[in-house]
Amino acid sequence: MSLLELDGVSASYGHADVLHGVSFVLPDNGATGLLGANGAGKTTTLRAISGMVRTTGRIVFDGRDITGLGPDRTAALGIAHVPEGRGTLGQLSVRENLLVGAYRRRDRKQIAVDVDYCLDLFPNLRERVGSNAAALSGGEQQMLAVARAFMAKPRVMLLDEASLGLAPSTARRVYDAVVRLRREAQVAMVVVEQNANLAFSVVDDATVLETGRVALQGSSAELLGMDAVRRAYLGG
Amino acid sequence: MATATRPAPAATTTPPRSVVTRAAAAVAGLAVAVVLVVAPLVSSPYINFQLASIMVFAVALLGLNVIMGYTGQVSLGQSAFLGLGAYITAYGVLNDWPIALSLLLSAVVPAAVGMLVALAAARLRGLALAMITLALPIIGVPLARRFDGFTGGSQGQVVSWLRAPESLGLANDQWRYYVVAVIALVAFLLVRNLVRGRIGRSFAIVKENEAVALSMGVSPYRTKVLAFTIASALGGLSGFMYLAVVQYTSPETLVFATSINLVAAMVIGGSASIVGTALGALYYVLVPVLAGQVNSSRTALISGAVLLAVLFVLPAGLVSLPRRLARRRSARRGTRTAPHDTADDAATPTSTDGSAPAVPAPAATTTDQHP
Amino acid sequence: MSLRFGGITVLDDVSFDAPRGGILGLVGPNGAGKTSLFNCISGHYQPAAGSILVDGTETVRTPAWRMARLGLARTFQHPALRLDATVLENVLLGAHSWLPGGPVAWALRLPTTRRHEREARARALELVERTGLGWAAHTRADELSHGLHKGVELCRALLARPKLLLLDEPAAGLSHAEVEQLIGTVRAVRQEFDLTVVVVEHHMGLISALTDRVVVLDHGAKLMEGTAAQAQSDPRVVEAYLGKEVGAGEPA
Amino acid sequence: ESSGGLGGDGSSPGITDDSISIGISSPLSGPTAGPGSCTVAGLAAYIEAQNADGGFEFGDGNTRQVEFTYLDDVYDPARAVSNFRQLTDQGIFAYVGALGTPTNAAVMPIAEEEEVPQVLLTTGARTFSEDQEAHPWTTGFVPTYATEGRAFGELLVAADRPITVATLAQNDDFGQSYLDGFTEATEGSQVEVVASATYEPTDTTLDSQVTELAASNADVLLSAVSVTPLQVGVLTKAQSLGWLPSIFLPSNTSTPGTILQPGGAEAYPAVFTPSFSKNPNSPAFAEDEDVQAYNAAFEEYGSQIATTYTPHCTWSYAEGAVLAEAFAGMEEPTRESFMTALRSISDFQAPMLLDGITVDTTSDDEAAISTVELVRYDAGTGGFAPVDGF
Amino acid sequence: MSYFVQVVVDGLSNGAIYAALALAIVLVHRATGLVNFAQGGMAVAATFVAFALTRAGVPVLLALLAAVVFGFVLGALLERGVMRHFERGDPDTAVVATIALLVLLTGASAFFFGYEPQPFPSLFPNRTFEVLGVFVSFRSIGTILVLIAVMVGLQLLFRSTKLGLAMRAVADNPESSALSALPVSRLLMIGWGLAAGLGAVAGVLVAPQLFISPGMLDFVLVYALAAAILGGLDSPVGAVVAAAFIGVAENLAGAYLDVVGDDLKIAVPFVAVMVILVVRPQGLFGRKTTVRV
Ligand SMILES: Nc1ncnc2c1ncn2[C@@H]1O[C@H](COP(=O)(O)OP(=O)(O)OP(=O)(O)O)[C@@H](O)[C@H]1O
Ligand SMILES: Nc1ncnc2c1ncn2[C@@H]1O[C@H](COP(=O)(O)OP(=O)(O)OP(=O)(O)O)[C@@H](O)[C@H]1O
Ligand SMILES: [Mg+2]
Ligand SMILES: [Mg+2]
Repeated sequence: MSLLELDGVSASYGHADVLHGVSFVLPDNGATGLLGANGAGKTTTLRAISGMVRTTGRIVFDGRDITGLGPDRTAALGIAHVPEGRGTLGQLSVRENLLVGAYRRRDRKQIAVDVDYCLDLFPNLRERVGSNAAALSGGEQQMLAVARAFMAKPRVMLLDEASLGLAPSTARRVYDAVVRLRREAQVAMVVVEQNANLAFSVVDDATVLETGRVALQGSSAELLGMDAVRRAYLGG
Repeated sequence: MATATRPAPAATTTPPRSVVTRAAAAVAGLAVAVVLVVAPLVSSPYINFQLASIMVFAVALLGLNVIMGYTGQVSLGQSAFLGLGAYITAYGVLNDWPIALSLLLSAVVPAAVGMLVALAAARLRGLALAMITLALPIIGVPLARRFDGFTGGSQGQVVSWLRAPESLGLANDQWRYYVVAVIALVAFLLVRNLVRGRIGRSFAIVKENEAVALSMGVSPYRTKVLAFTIASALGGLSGFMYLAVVQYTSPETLVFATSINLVAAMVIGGSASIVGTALGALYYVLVPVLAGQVNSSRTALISGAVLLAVLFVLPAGLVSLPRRLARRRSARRGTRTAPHDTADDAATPTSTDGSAPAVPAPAATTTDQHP
Repeated sequence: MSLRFGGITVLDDVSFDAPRGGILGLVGPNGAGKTSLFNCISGHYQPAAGSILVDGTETVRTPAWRMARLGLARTFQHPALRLDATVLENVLLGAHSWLPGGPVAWALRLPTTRRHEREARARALELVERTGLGWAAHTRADELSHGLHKGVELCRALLARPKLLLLDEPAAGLSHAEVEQLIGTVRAVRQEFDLTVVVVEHHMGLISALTDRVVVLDHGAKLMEGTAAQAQSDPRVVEAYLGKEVGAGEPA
Repeated sequence: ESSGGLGGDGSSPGITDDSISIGISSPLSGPTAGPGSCTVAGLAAYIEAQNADGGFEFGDGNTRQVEFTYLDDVYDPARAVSNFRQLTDQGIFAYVGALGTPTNAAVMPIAEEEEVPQVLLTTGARTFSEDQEAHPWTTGFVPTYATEGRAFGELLVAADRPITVATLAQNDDFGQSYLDGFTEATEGSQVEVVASATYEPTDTTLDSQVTELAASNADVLLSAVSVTPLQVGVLTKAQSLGWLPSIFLPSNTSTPGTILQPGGAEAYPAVFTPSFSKNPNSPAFAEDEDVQAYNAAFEEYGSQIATTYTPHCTWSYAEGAVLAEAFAGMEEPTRESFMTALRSISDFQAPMLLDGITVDTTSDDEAAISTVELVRYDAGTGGFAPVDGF
Repeated sequence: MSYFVQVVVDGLSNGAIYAALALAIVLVHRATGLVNFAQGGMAVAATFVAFALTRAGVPVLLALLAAVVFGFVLGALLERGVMRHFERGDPDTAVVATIALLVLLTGASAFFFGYEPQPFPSLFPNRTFEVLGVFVSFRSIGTILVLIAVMVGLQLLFRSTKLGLAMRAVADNPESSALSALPVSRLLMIGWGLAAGLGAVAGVLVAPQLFISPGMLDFVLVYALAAAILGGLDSPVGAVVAAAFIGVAENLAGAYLDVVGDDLKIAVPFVAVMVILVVRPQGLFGRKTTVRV
């Protein structure tokens, strides 16, 4: 069963067409990676899924065509997007940010538990739980953005360079947590990650984008077997 | 080098203005210039009055655009400087100062006042600063009434001056038009130069991000003081021009409502745009006239509707009209399927995408421009 | 040097020294205070105590915008460009501190200001070409992806002709190949302009390749100072920063 | 050569054998739009009704239709000048009845220079009426504010006993003229001003001023307030402070329905106001022929322009009749002839003016209506009663 | 002494008028991040509905309720039909759009009801009572009580309800909020609706004193803006305190500072606001917005 399926998706900003017919399939509880150079269209692909850019083609989530639905609608269906860069609500406190993340949920008690879980996962955040998100360090804001997505209890997470600006150990911890989430809560994920080592440690398969088109697609093992891929992404 | 994975930019690219667009702009500019020189010779005093009024408010708007459009600091007090400039000029004329002195002081004194206010307030940003500028006309009106020896009190002052020199064979309205047109032209040229180079970039970065400004050697405080001083000077100058055209000044000249209307006209014309400023003045002067043509007892309804309609169609101002039309044309030529209606689904477009008209028309593809 | 916000101590008595012409790395876990340290040096923050000497002169009380004129330039962790302006316009801002002339000169477009402006433009274009962004010089910044913004920021800082360059996570969001290219660029400009560079980075590959020395911060205090190799093998650093699997995030 | 000059056939612009065009610019939006609209609506009502009735008889034997153009100036002098220029450009014959002191002041020099009649202005500022030698093309219509102030001063002086007065005046020409007139009349008498305050038309309430004045406990309050809600506020506030002086109100803010009743005027020993026009809404005048004609005309032609009533509606209606009178005296189709005719009306009983109030334009330093009748509010009838002394 | 107290009491009752509108400004700012110049226009339009109803014989209280409902719908519709178009663009354009709405609403009110101020019945008894030589009107007391209730309500809304949190999130960053499934457009509509409903309350409270006219709140808006900004723009308590301060300062200045006099007394609160803002840019009760480099 596929949870998320992109079929010939194209996207544009204003009049600049950026994606040209991108397709891939994310199985239930799967994890797929998107690779590509700067400007290849990784971010745009994720934005297309969550409905933040003009999109044509077909995006099917859980059997439902979600092409053209706005981000609030896709989020309500269970797609949590951790955006690139600062994705936090700057003038709200860390705790409030987490509560906003849980906006759709009704299970009050469990929310409190999950807030606690996030604060445990990121001790930095616990220290600054009352301060405005805008005051946090770059890495701390990134943690908060990830934690906020966790709070949504999504069915699929779209991680756009979730390790951006994180210390190596923290980045590791984030992906460990993601993997655990996948295992325990059956959360599927689409991972955009420049740190290919990290990426390949969590995804089953990956799509390589080049100028908005699919250049390569294959399982992690297949891709890692290719010299060109290793050179470009791993330097090996 | 990472040539293998380097993206071919899908982005649209605006090359430095091409020869064609430059030529087109030059021709258009020349045409406008000719019209502006010849028009008063063949028009009625009424038309000349309107043309001259456009010049007056263009300079007031130019000042507002420097502080608000280019530097990003909301000012709700421009009318106060306009009024001050007019009063100074009136005082000068009634006391037989040389006109050059009135002209100079009508800009310098408001500039000094503006600078003083800015020295105190320029550390603020956003609405706090707006609040302080708002207080200027609010306090200015009763002050103008109080010092009636200088201002003529609430009756105002009729100042009949600036008659056409006999030798020129021009009527008064023509002569006054040329005087204000020359002042406006000089002001526009100077500001145009200013906002293009080093100083203009410092304005822009203060608007965008004060922290970056600091790190690039731009003091936001000084920049704001400078911009505010220029804005006040231009406001004062427009007061001089106001008196030249209207020949009368009173506390009504500086009321708060005028400031608000100026802000609206600035945005309608095109913020941070020289051409937009001129278009804004056109709007400021002509829309009430048009509203009067339609129905004089419904002017508020009409001008509100026109204002809203223009904003709807051209959120980036009248100045974006050519770009908008060009986009229309290229969109029609293009083969892309129609994008779905985003206006209805406000949550859909991204923020950069939302201000759609600001995106320039796509130039030729540029995929091959890098190694 | 120390820095406090409200009750929080962000920097606690940190001292170090960046040798002229060298490249110093600054690493440490998130929230350790690296960016804040940069902010102190560049004058955006006022340290509660301590002193900062640039080229032998005390600069703690110097306003940030003067620092730029003293030869300091920096990039930001989160790229901050004018999105509605072209790449070239963004980069040109870097020339602000050395372009001569006040408002009057610029309003009058004196021949000298015009000459300087042309010169700045030429330099800017050259820098943009060198960093591989030449094709984008006339593209609006909001049409570029996140990774490219980093490059534009670097050009902007370089156009300021700094003596001291502070880079805050320049490699964040770059792919491996792009990091390699960045390393090359930084090395080259360092040589050419006789720059002193301080770089904050979580990308240990870049740190190893580029820096002569690293300072490790943790919770606002200096944990150690040494070469990149020393740092990576220091157990305290591994514990606080790198995580158990050393270099797990890095190419083996 | 100014447009006051003659046209090809010797006539002034804006007049033909069967039509004449007149224009007006008043505030039709913004804070002063209430009175502003009325100055247009009343005039329009008179003119259109007369047009429908066949037109206006002119002294040269022709009957003409009046083409009436009105523009909005939002009380902005620059706009008023623009409007005036537009109207003359469109070829109006005369500019009639405009409201607003600064706006008319800005227009006056142009009217004088271009020799366009700027007449029967609905403003009581002295500038437009005093010294008509100096500005022969401009005249006022309604009594000057000073006239009103003087009338009240005279009433107090006539009482011939010590009276203490508190004054509250708008901080502009309106308030100042009022006080000037009052002071002129009371100079050297036993009438003493013991407290005075001013206000800005933009103030939201005058409570503090009234509190200050109440502290004087004066016998009389001269409340030269021209803003309806503020005037009502004065009446209610003084009462609530337990201060019940005799009150004097200007003619433009003394309408029973909108001011006196809401303000609880019946609580005061006496409320005086100068009056010169009939209130069309007052039951006292329900049977009056003038009022019936006015109501019919206004309903038909004016109510689109002014939705709410102020006395300016009736004033400008009366103005229409004065205009007609001037037309009747016009022997040539020229502006000069019009001005001559307009300035030789005397003892003319215009419709809607109270009995005994007549129009006299022959004086060089007075508005067309230069007398007022002081009346006293009669809470019982909801109308006004004549005054026989203070 | 009682004169002094009377002057202060008068000032407070003026302050109540400013506070009423200031609260609505705060509400809309908190909910949308915008300063809304049309706030007064919406309030007046809704108050005119109440006016028409009371004229038709409906009791004031019922008319008030109807006006609130009308205001809510009007605000929500304007957001939906007009402001939505500008929410993602340049904020200056959005502010000018609110100016356009103000002009348009004023014109519309005038179209139906004319420009001249008309009396409006009071919700509270039109009487005064005397304490220790000071006269206080029931209307002022009633207005102040209602305002305090509204203020507390708003404070609770923003501080301790999920709706309030969501509204603040959307005002902070709509795009990021949408990613957490917040129904951004609906929340913005609710924000405008509530602000306009509150505007209706404000309008009905002050109309008996100011008389209803299309421009009734034009100048009050200036005071209200000053109060809202002085109070910190995001703080209901701040807005009310600042409004009271402005009202009292103005009256005291008029009464006791002879140089200032009645004409320039308006300068006193405005100069005070200027000075306070220079010292404390975030306003009396405002939280500093955190900006980091
Ligand atoms: N708002 C925009 N308007 C026009 N073009 C855009 C816009 N945003 C991005 N682009 C273009 O779209 C292309 C894809 O951008 P995208 O952000 O998806 O790249 P990416 O693969 O995520 O790159 P990075 O690794 O740098 O984040 C780029 O060429 C970029 O220039
Ligand atoms: N303006 C501020 N207000 C409040 N706290 C601040 C401010 N600036 C920094 N801090 C706090 O200081 C600490 C250090 O922040 P800093 O940005 O220097 O960290 P960093 O070392 O750069 O981390 P990262 O690697 O995540 O970027 C953080 O906990 C942050 O919340
Ligand atoms: Mg990206
Ligand atoms: Mg940092």
